[in-house]
Amino acid sequence: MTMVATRELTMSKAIAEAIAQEMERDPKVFVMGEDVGVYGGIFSATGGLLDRYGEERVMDTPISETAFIGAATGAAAEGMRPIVELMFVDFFGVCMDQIYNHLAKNTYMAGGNIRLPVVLLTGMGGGYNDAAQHSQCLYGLFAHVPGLKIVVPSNAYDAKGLMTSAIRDDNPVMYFFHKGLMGLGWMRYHPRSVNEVPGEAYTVPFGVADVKREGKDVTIVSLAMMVNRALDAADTLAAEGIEAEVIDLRTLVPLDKQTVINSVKKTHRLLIVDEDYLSFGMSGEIAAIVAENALDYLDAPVRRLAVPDVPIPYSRPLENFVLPSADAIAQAVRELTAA
Amino acid sequence: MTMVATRELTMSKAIAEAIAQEMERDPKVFVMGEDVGVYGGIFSATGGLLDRYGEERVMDTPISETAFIGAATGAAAEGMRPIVELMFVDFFGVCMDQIYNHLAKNTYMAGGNIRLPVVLLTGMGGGYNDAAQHSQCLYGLFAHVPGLKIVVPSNAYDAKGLMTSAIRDDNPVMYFFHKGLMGLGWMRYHPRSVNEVPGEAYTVPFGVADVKREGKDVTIVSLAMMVNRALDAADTLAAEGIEAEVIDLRTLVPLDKQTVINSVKKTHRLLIVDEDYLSFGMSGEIAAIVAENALDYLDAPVRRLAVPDVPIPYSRPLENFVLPSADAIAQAVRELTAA
Amino acid sequence: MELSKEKLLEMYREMWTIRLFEEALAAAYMEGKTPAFDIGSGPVPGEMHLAAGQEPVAVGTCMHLTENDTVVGTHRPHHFAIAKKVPLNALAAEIFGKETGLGKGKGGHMHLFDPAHKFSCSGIIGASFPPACGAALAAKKMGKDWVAVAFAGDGAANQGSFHEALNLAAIWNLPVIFVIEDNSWAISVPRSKSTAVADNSQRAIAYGIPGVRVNENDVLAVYEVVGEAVARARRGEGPSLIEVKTDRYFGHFQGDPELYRPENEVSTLKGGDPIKRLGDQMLSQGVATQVELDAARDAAAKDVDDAIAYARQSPYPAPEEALEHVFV
Amino acid sequence: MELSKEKLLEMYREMWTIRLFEEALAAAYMEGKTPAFDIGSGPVPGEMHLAAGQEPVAVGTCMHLTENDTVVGTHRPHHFAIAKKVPLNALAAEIFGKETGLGKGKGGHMHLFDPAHKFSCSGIIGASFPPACGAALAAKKMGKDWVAVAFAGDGAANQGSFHEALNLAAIWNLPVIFVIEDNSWAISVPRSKSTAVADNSQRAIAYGIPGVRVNENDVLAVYEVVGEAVARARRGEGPSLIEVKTDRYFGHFQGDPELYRPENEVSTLKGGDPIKRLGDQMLSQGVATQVELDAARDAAAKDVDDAIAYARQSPYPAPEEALEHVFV
Ligand SMILES: Cc1ncc(C[n+]2csc(CCOP(=O)(O)OP(=O)(O)O)c2C)c(N)n1
Ligand SMILES: Cc1ncc(C[n+]2csc(CCOP(=O)(O)OP(=O)(O)O)c2C)c(N)n1
Ligand SMILES: [Mg+2]
Ligand SMILES: [Mg+2]
Repeated sequence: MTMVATRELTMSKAIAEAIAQEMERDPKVFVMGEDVGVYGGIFSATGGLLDRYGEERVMDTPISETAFIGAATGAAAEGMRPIVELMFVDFFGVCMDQIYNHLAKNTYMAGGNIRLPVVLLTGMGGGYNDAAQHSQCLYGLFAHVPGLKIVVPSNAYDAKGLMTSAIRDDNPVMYFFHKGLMGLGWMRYHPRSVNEVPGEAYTVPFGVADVKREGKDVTIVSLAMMVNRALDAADTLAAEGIEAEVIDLRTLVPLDKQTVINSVKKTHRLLIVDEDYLSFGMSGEIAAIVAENALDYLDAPVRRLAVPDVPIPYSRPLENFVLPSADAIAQAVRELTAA
Repeated sequence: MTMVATRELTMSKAIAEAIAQEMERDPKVFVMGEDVGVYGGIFSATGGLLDRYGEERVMDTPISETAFIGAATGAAAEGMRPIVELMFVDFFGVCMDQIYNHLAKNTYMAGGNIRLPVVLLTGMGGGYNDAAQHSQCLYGLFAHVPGLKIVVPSNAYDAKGLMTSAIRDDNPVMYFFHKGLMGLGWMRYHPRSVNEVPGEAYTVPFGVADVKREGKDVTIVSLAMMVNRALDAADTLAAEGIEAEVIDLRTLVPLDKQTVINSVKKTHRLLIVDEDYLSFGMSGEIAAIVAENALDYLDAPVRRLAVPDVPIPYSRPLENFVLPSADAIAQAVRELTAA
Repeated sequence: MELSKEKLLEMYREMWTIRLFEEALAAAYMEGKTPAFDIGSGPVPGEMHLAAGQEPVAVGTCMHLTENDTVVGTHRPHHFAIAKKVPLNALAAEIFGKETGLGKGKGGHMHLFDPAHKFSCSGIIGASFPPACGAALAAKKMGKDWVAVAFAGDGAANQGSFHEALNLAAIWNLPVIFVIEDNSWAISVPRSKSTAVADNSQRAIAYGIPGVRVNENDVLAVYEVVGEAVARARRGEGPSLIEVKTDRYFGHFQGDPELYRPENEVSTLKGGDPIKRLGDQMLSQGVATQVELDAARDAAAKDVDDAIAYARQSPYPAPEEALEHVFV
Repeated sequence: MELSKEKLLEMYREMWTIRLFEEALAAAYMEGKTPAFDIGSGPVPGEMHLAAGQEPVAVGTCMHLTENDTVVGTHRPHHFAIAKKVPLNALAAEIFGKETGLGKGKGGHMHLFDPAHKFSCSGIIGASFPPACGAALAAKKMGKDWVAVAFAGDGAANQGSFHEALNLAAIWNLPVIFVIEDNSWAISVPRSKSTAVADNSQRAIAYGIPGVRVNENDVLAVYEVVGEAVARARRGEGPSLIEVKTDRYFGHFQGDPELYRPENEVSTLKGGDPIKRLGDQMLSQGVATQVELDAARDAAAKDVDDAIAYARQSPYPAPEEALEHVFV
């Protein structure tokens, strides 16, 4: 592989590049999933890999998620390093047992005696009217059950470095990409997802949040698409004299609590923005961590903005109503700083 | 059915009685699941029903959870009222798609045009060394995804009344029973789970928490087994002069936020006790609700006691270490009230 | 099986309704998506799976059904919905995300629910099998001779739900017919790379039930084979598995670049178009005149035009309606 | 297939090891559970699924395997583990929840992992099929002639995972053998009420692979049939499905009241005990003497006694170890 200098990449290209570089480096790495071959992945996460590595290492599968995700676990136990794609995270229900009762738990149940280096790659997110079974995030659900590292990048640079870390990790890693951040030619994407990506392989460590923007007035904690919308909101707010600090958690497991706590100790106000369902998920967890660790620093009640516990509706006005927008984020911050 | 006076019942008998009374009342009610017939349910939730109602209405199934839970949805859409048992909630991974993408969402996706009166009955909980795949609670995960009412009783009286409500509800209800509260002849059970149960049918409404014990010093919020352990701890603490208020949420969806908020406004201290995994679950949600709605009333950081994000280990000392005990609850309260 | 002229004309017309509906949607779908294609733009956003070319399996099957029978469709559901007599206006309106749609705009193209006509579908592959068993179970419990049909793609026959549902239906002797539409593709994966048997109907042996493959994209052939299965089910003799060969004219979804597809595949397939085939048969057998065929087609075209117009004119739901209907 | 005296004696001995191990556990399990039975009490708590009577399927299969071959077992896993040569001491210690156990006490009886002997299992029905495909896939990718065996109960053959895995194995031509142990029960549900075919090996037709049923609980019959399947897999000719009739002597789990079971079923089954059967065959064919058979049994008994003693004497893990090993 020729090393190229840093250039702007879309998130899908960054992910595919990380996979290609690790496939080059380690013959044990291979890719399985529906339409990952000729099609290059429905969201282009595996674009170009088939041409380069052939059908032996880039395998299209039947629509049998339980079988092929379970097979990834079995192959990993033998020393392989599978990357397996679950096309949409919304489909987890047909294969959750192999994910959470086996891939996630086997290492623990074996007393640490086996390693399962599997990357479970999956698409998430709404905003393009794909309705209730193709628009969810669900990372909160996977972060709830022990044994999976949970990665949720917001931009191409992080996406590549986190993917490299994921492939090199000896543990199961579930890697969520937001479809609306992939930079696809056929789906509007958030421009902040495209950024400078080094040509050579590099890692972004797990469990280290990124303070995307510093600010003194309020802390906004988020992930993926909502990080970018929070940054948009922060621009608007800055013009109004409100300085928001925007934290991109990047990984939910491990979770960088300290960066959140430190920020709240500085800003005294917390807004959590989540494209996942509101209740019993990520937003609650972050609020709880702050209520445990920085309660006395809070000058106003914690605020949460998330999907209001309804399935994602199809129709545009309905979907727009339930997904947090930059405007809604800005408005929540205004209310929070006024409190 | 002859009406009998109030008497002490175990939770399993109370559940089976509620089901029997509703089967009597409504010929559309029927029961499906593995070993629900001759065996009467592995945890006796359907004990005696086969004898009374026959194989047409109490149906043993193959080990095909996707098929028979999906069939419950299909039958409900035609006007039947199935009660379907998923033997252990831990097995949800083999059938989650039919539960959360269909049973839970179809009503919404249909714009409210269909009713799916299904009760999904399931066993949960640890404490008897059944290890990582047979000991989980997981109600937090189901409460996270919209479209399922989530019921988690702590005692026989509530169990019967909540089951009656569940069967009469026109929406999908997921009904969790803790195995260690069922009063089985072969598994130690918490004595508080056995209480007085009226002979006639009655309902306990959803979304109404029960203040099991009033107290002024600290609020303990919990569910199922942990309610009973919290009450044990409260007895111990009372002898030390600490008055704990113990709240049994009873249902997670709908959630009685107000009772929690009111209690914290009174006691100024909050401990959440959860037999589910700590992070991204029930304990976080309750903490968040309080941080949103009663922040200024808190005199000490919120505390959470839950399974510390590890799979449930098999060996007794390990399992005892991860499940909150009455002692651990009492100790957490002591620390909290000292803070 | 003897078919009256009326039935034949009805089939012909319905196939046209489906074809024209899909073509109208294909056009509407592109509105707002040029010059730059964005899946989320235009009057019909989101994924769009069209069934042009696959009319026979839907029409030949549903012609045997009454409004008491249940149909569960797939992610590619319009042909099934139309054949099951779901009102075209409410169907179109739902696909346009309108208040007047089947699900008030909440469901969208993959999630169509019409309880009055006992039609539903799902975007999850393989998800049709279990609820169809449930509908059949309900019919049995209620002592009715109603049947249920689960449609599924050839790709879906490799999902675990297929196996579980067929076994359950067989062991409980349920009045359900499983109909696999084999268009030889699952997105970009050809059937030969995903399915270990050449003929899915052979899988019936694994459940001790009848299995038949209809090897041509012909509505009359489908009608005949399904007729036996439906009659069997109504007589209380249990489930059947049927596979029907059919042809996907469009991409997997609209916007699919189809780089995986042999160049002339679609044009070759279109050479054996099933609507023309039925029309030609009716003409050659003297069952109908060209004028009658044209009238049927025109009626279909009018229905489709009306439905699309209705959908366009209908109002969007109010944003806050998003919060309603999680529960009834 | 010709079997040497040594192999036959090894089989005989292993079947005894399994039988005695299960009987020893049945006894240990009851310690601390009388007079009042409490599943969580005593040195061996939790559910306990024993495989006495089911020795032939495990021993007849694993006799063909080397330490490079993979076995994935079930919730009733001891016979498979023993036949796959998982060390008895660490196996017993895990079941007793001890630090010296295979999983340091974390896994327990349903979750036994021995990477050195390539053995694992799961408490989830049907969960063995997919990972066995993965092991076979890995062998293929590494260019080895290693095979993988997925064991499963007859009840498991109605899980979706069965279907998906067999199709995947067939389409990818994986060196994997699926072995169904048909003990005619899934807890209280008789096979006749759960499985739509009398012979699960017929389901092989649905995947175009060989399917054979061994109709007696006989280790030599199993050995012969599995031998062909293993040889086939090693030659790169792909997967096979085998069903073996076998007998469950104990309840589904210890403590099962077995009210569903015909009164004399177990005593009748025991009349055809497979260990005695093999012993009698060896005697009548003059392959071994009673003294040699007794010595094999005694050696097995000693191994079991030692293992149970080892398990009892081993220390429990420290409570805080519960927090370790979620990740490596
Ligand atoms: C469980 C699940 N896995 C994957 C998908 C993504 N997906 C949508 S359509 C499709 C192909 C379906 O093929 P087939 O069943 O043959 O139907 P066709 O599209 O050919 O009509 C796939 C893989 C899904 N919707 N659900
Ligand atoms: C997915 C799943 N469903 C249900 C169970 C509960 N369960 C444990 S063993 C068993 C019966 C299994 O029968 P079979 O596969 O024939 O094995 P056997 O017990 O007869 O050895 C059941 C239903 C489970 N463990 N996993
Ligand atoms: Mg297809
Ligand atoms: Mg069995």
